[in-house]
Amino acid sequence: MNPPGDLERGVEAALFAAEKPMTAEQLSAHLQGADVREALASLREHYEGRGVQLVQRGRTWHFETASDLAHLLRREREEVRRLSRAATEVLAIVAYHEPVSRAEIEAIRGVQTAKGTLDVLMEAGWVRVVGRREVPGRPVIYATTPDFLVHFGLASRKELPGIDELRAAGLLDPVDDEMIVAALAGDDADEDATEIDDEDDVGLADGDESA
Amino acid sequence: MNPPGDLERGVEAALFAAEKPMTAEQLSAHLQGADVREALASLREHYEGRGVQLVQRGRTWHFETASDLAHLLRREREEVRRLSRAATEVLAIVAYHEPVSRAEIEAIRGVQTAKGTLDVLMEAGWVRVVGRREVPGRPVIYATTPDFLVHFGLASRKELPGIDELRAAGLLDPVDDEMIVAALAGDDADEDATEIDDEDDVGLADGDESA
Amino acid sequence: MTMDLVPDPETVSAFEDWDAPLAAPGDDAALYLEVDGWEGPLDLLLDLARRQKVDLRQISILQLVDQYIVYIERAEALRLELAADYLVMAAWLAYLKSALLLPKDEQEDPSPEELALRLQLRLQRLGAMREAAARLMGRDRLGRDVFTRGAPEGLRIDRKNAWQCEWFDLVHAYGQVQMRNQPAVHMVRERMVMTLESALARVSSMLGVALDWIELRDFLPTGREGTDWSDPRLRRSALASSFVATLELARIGKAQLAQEVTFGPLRVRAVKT
Repeated sequence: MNPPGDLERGVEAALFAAEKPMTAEQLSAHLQGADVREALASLREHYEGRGVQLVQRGRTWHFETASDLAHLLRREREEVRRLSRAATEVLAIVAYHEPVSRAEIEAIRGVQTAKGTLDVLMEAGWVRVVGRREVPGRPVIYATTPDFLVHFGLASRKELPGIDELRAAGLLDPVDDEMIVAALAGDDADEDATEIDDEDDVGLADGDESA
Repeated sequence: MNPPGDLERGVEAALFAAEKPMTAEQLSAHLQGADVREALASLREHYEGRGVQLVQRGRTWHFETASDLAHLLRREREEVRRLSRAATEVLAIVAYHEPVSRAEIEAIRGVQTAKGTLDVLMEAGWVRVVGRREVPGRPVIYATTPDFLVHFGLASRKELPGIDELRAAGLLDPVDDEMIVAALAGDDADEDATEIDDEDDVGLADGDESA
Repeated sequence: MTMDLVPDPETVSAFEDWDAPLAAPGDDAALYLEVDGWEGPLDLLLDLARRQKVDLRQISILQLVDQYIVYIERAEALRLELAADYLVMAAWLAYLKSALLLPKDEQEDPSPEELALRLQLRLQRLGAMREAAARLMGRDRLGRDVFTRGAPEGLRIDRKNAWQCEWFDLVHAYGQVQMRNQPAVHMVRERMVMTLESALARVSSMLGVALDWIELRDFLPTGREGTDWSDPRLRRSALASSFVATLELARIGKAQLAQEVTFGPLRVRAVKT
């Protein structure tokens, strides 16, 4: 390979550093008025087949990355993110009650649902808009997608456990069940404190009579 | 001239397209995890003597124009703002002594360093806080950034002009606390640095008499 | 590299041309003219040392001290207001000089030679950094001497979120929602108590048959007919109710109460009418 001449190097550097494509005249002005045409031709040849090419568009010249490599200049990065608790609740409500409107979701959750929450579920591909409810205001209604079933390994929504099953699995017990038991224990109460309570009045009455 | 391989073309294109210098790992991530080291070495060789060069600065790589062409490319509007003398001195001290605390910088310079001076260097992206020294007061310590190497065209701090000679001459030895106190006091006073200002007048009176 | 530095009024001075004389604040103009914009006494000393035109390692400290003091004295003669640290340095140098010239017998620690050496080292350090700074600034700098690509296409990284949620979390979340929606039932547990009415009836009936003082505790029921009176909570309730009942009987003049010592046994008897 022949080492490039000073002029060619100058043109190469100037085009590389330029913020906009340059005409031969502009380049020439940068390079003490030298005739840059030959240098441009030689540079173009040099860059042929490389990852970067010297291209001419109309009267201007510039470097650009080879078009067959465009796919390398983009990269997709997946970030694994856990669904927030609120989003999980909304997803569950959609799954159990679909199709539902946002107002219905809010009514069931008892709290306002941020718009972003449904967006996240739609981005995840688990929820989609399936139409509008024919009531005043025509609210948008949501349902789960086939992807939802795939992700959760369900053949159909019918496989979601029913309320009775949830209760049997202890999923409907109060969260702080244990704490209540602990509190009662701390009070010296036996487990069947409630039964005794029912008999209090009777007991007292008995006492009165026995007196 | 051998036509470049696909990997080399990919690295070339990615580095041309990149807005910032890239590490080998970042390049690799763009290129399906390929090992890019050989391609980088071969590219660097290819660009040797051309108007554009492939350079390594710290852990990152980028293309830049050949420095001998500076006279052709130097822009009329100065993009690199000139630093004050204080700022250049502080920058040199950080670079040659890093990591250093502000008190150590002041010990070397013999004057207080305006807060703004370090801020300017941090804003320029050349200096950053790298932690605290585990001594009383836990002073913040500063060091240079990868951008510093990029801007000043250094492959690593080892390339800082004259650093080996300065080290050999003991001029880069850590500045011990005693020295700092001495420096700030302007003499060998054993008071705390903070108290010295208040006592300046006293010192002055003494000085006048003894002189 | 393009540096987009927005000058902030406080820091803008750091970007002056460093070859130019330092901007002189109006009031101290004379001083700054005189001391030529030195950054402190060490800076001035370094400049004087350089005027000796020898390697900084070989400068004569005594000569340097003299030069400095002459300098400061001249400034004073011109009635220039010198910054305090210049004068402190002058004082210290004067002391150093006299110590260096004094006979060696009653030398303090550190010795004046040691101090002189330290001063020399400090001048060397500062000199070295100043030189290093100049060399650094003189390098081929990006954006001034060398340039990166002017119009890079840019590398794009498209971020995509891979949302994760487990079956259990889903079902559990639904359970939580359902739980929240169940009507809340608040239950106040009833305690085993002896009501005031029954205590009143019991105490007055028992007083009717008693002739002498009786301790209040003896009024409490002991029987196990239907109710477990040994339950300590129930006994506490019965005692409290009986006490209140006795007070009420005393108020209406049907009973007398006596307690000999604080917290001692409470005794009750009927008022004979």
